[in-house]
Amino acid sequence: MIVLNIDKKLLAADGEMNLGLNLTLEKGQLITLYGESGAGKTSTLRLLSGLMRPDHGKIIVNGKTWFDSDKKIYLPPQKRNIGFVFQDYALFPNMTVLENLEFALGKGQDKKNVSDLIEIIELGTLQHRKPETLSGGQKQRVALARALAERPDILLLDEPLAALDAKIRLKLQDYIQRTHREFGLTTILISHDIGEIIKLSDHVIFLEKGNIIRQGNPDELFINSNISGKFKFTGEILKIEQQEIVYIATVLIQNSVVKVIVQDSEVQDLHVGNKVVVATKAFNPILYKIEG
Amino acid sequence: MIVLNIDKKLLAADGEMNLGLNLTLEKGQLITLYGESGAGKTSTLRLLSGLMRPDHGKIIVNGKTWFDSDKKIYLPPQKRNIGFVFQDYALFPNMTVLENLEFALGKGQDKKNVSDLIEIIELGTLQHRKPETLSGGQKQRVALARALAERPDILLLDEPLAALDAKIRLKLQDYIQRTHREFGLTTILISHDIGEIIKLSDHVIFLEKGNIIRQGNPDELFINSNISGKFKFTGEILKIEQQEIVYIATVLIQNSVVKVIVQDSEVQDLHVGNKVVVATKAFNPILYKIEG
Amino acid sequence: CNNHGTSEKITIATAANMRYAIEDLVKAFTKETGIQCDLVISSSGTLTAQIKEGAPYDVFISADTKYPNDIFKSGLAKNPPKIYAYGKLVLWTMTENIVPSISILNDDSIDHIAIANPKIAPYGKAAISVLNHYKLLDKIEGKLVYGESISQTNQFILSASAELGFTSLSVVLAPELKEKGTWIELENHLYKPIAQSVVQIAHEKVNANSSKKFYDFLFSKKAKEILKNFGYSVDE
Amino acid sequence: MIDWSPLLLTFELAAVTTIILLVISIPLSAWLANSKSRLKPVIETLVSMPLVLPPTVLGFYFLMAFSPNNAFGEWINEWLGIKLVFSFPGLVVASVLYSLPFMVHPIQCGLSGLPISIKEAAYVMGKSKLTTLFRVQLPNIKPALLTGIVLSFAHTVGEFGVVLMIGGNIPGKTKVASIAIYDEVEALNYGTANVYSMILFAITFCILLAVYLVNGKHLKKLGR
Amino acid sequence: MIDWSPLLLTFELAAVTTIILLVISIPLSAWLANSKSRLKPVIETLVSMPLVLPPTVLGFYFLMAFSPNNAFGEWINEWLGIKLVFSFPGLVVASVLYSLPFMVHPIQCGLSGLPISIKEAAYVMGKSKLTTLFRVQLPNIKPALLTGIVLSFAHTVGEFGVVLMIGGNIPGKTKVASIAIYDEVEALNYGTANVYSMILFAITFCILLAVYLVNGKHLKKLGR
Ligand SMILES: Nc1ncnc2c1ncn2[C@@H]1O[C@H](COP(=O)(O)OP(=O)(O)OP(=O)(O)O)[C@@H](O)[C@H]1O
Ligand SMILES: Nc1ncnc2c1ncn2[C@@H]1O[C@H](COP(=O)(O)OP(=O)(O)OP(=O)(O)O)[C@@H](O)[C@H]1O
Ligand SMILES: [Mg+2]
Ligand SMILES: [Mg+2]
Repeated sequence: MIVLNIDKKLLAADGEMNLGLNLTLEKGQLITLYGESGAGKTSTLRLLSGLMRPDHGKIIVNGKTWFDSDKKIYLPPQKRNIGFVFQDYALFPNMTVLENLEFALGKGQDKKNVSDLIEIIELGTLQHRKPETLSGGQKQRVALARALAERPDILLLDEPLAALDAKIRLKLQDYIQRTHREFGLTTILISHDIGEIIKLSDHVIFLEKGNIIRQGNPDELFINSNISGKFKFTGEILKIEQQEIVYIATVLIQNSVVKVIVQDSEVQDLHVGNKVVVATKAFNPILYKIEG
Repeated sequence: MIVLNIDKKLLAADGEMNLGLNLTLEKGQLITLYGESGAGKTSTLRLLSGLMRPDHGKIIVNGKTWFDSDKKIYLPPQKRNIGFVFQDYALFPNMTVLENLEFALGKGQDKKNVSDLIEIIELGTLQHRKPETLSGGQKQRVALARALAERPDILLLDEPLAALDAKIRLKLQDYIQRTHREFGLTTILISHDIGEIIKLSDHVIFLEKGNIIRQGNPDELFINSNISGKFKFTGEILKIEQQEIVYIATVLIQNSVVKVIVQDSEVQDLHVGNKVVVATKAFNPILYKIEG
Repeated sequence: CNNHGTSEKITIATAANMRYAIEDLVKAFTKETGIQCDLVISSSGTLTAQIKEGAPYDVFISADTKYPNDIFKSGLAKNPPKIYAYGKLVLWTMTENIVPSISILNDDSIDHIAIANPKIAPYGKAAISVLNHYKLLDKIEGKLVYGESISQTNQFILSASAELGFTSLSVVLAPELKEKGTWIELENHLYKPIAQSVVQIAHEKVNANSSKKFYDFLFSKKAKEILKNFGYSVDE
Repeated sequence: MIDWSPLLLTFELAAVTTIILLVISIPLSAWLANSKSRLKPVIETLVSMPLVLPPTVLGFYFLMAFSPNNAFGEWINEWLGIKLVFSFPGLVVASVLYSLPFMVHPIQCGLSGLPISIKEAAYVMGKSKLTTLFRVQLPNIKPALLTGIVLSFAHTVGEFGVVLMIGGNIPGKTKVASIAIYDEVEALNYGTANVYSMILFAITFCILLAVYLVNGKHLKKLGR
Repeated sequence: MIDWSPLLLTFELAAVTTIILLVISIPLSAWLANSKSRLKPVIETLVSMPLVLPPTVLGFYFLMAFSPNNAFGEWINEWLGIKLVFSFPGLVVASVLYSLPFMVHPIQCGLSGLPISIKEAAYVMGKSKLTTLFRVQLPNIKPALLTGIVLSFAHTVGEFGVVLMIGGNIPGKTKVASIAIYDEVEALNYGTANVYSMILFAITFCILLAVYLVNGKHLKKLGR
């Protein structure tokens, strides 16, 4: 369990901003921080990892005090078993991809972890290249793998998938989810992608100007009504066309496009670009196997 | 009109990769480059802007030759009236936000552009700050505004919105679209977000391993090819149980679990872990809007 | 120095102006006694400072009397400084169409005249006396350039950066330089005699016996002959 | 009794030398930082070479080269009307050559450490290489510039061998503080030498400290 | 006719000095690059101060300090059994102090130019400050290290005033090449001086050129 109760003055867009966090995060959960640019998401991760020192308050992780301004306890980042994927990747330019990952291993950890990871992020043929010549997305994959290599208790991800294309993004989402579960990690993710958030997270925290304005499970927070029925997907409205008295909304879900009939009364509220949930009550699916 | 007909050897993941582009882009269009990480999208923008020199070929923009390996013509980047938003922002650390924008102005250009832009990207209160203290998203907004400040003919955007939250992202999409139209820009965008691509672009180019594998308008490419009037999703089989004469397959699609009845004849071919497509003919979906 | 198969060895600290004569002196000494010598050639000021901080030198041959005196006063010398030779001052030029003379110093064609720094080098002090005697100092002061030592003054003259310069007779008589340029000797009475003295250093490790031998050798007939060859005058 | 003119001359020499070095080193370093030429390592090496000769010997070679008896010295004298031996301009030229590596190497190192995209962003904006260098690249390598300036300045203040050789120790013209101090030490006037040293030390200390303080504040403002 | 021992001694001195300087400067520069202490500008300034005194005068002060007549010299002599005056160790100590700024400033400048996140990434991985410094930070500032090494090495090769004073010009022990050349020039043996200079020049040129070539290749491999 992570108990955060801290304050930190930041220099925000409009003068000083107080980042005030009072949070209890359950062990093993995948928590997402959501909020506008400049809300304090990155700063929250830095405070938790020890890279930024709170002005006052307490951080207690699994019963151990990491920070306590009263007792003058301040565990340095080295002592906090944390994996961190930085917004700017922060790969070590002097090391190849493989060396970056191997360097992250703790003492006595198995090098096999690393070769598994390299396979999973599909960078096998790049493993002896230096980060400088990699594309943005390749770099981001390396950064993610490196943070996982050290098998941390807590994984902090600062928009780890922002620069990735849909295919590799889905793959890495799966991988994050799998690692998160397999290793019993507590993961804190920063993401702007609502689909991704709903897919991955157990708990979402809304930050606004340094304050937590709402939190809860993603369904509660992002979907107005609680949807009954099992089958639901998040998507985005691409087009709304009027056809006689009804409207037809074209919705993008994953890579598929669905056309949904929308009533006149509902259409007022819907605009192109809106995120929506597509759900259904009656549904008779058929399976087709994918070859390959 | 932009005519690109060039070759460039790149050091790709699996040895050398030839980036071979043979393209004609219409003036005033908004073109999106789409493709996997490492496909050569960023390199294409660098070749067009003159930051990377093609091995051979031609680049002709609005009748003017920018590059011609036979005639040994190579217009330097300074002479190409281009706006570029870099993947790593490339803001000037020594200048404030305002100074970054003002520096981008050409000779005799109006400073009013700059104040308009600052308002639009909502960084008014940040304008006297240095880039170092801005959040990732704030930086990206500044980079976008800076590229627009110089009123280029061609605007190159290397994933300009990747780090933004949904709200500001929508706003900036609108702004890109508006500027693109108002100034008659030819815009080339790199994006991984299909919704964004469909919303913004007139023309999409699919790159794979340095080659153009498909191009056309986004509807053609993303919608028609995927849709067959049916609703279908890819998923993964989690479990197959026998119930009397039928089998029930539990399939994971995104985050949802669906139970599908499978016939005896079909089950031979299906195993746990198989990728499958779940489709249906009769489907009455309902839309729920997501707040956020 | 040369190899004579004996382990005895002394270190002789020598002022820059004695560098030509000392080599011949040491050769003759080693031939006579079999004692080898290491030479350390530097400015008198430097050598004095080093000796005071325990430099392993056995004999100090200075270009004047001031520095040996200082060492003696500090209790580092075995005996008071003793004059072994008097130096002579010459006016030297490398420029072909100049005939060195006192009168030419005031000529407009002469831009620079090199002298050793009168504050620290005896030959510089002597040169100033000569100029004062001819009442030239005020007129030509602007032309003077100062070498830190007699060696540096020589370099100003040899490179012809300074058209003329005052140096020691021992320099222009040195075998390497005999054919170079033209010079005149200045009359002895125009400056105070340049008395050069020597002291024997007293420190724990000193090679007392050998250094005494060298000290005595310096006043031998043989040594005086060598010194005379190099243009020094000696008490006889 | 302290003669202030050597001290004034020293700081004048150090300031002039540092400014000229900046002017020369900026284009040279920029070329070195960008170049992929085969000549680059050779030039990099040559820049450091004046350092490996003892200063007085280097000074002697300069003396030979600058002497009006010599083709080069004569040429300078006739065409520019500058006499380089035993004159302040000569001191400046010699000091510049001698301290060149202290300015060039740090600036080059700073420039090549900047992310390439920053330079590229300016080029794409239509800014010339020159504008980019002065408005974007140099302002972002202030610590490197500072290192170059401090090393060159301090080194010129303490320079002695070269200056002595080429300058001829003429009071008020080429007799800088380092020579004055040396003179006093040689003359065994340790007291006066100490006073000179202390003054030289104190003034330079204040100058450099001020530079570092301003620099420190500047960085703090940046939030570093 | 050439006596090689001064040349050998020179390169030995330059190599030993450079290595010791590296060992000292790395922690000092790392501290300076990180520190927000008020003392920082003072230390930065102090590091450069030995430069501002003429080398012979600095040598004179070292001579006084190291002399066994003095508390410090006596202490070193008694406790470590090292005699610093007129000995090779003394030359090394003096050269190290004198060339300190040429090593410290470039390394500090290189370290403070690295993006902070690289260091932070290593800390979060549980790597100590030391491991981070040696495995991550230093390997990424090779050009700065190179600048420091080249400047220190070349400067020590040419060093003369300090070495002459503290070393006493004892053949085979403290008579380095710079002094030997100086001697020959003083003796007006320009021929021999030229030969010595050429050899010193050529060897140093080759060493530095090799360093720059290796460095250039290395950078090319990185795709820069
Ligand atoms: N300077 C370079 N020289 C040689 N090869 C390079 C260079 N820069 C990048 N590459 C290689 O070219 C390929 C294409 O890179 P590019 O940056 O264009 O990819 P991208 O499509 O933008 O990918 P991403 O979506 O990950 O940013 C990659 O395999 C990369 O390693
Ligand atoms: N070192 C710092 N000192 C003071 N203020 C800072 C510092 N770093 C960032 N800030 C400010 O704190 C605020 C929050 O920044 P933070 O990086 O946490 O935002 P964010 O929520 O991650 O935004 P984004 O989505 O754009 O990355 C911003 O206004 C930023 O300017
Ligand atoms: Mg952030
Ligand atoms: Mg890219």
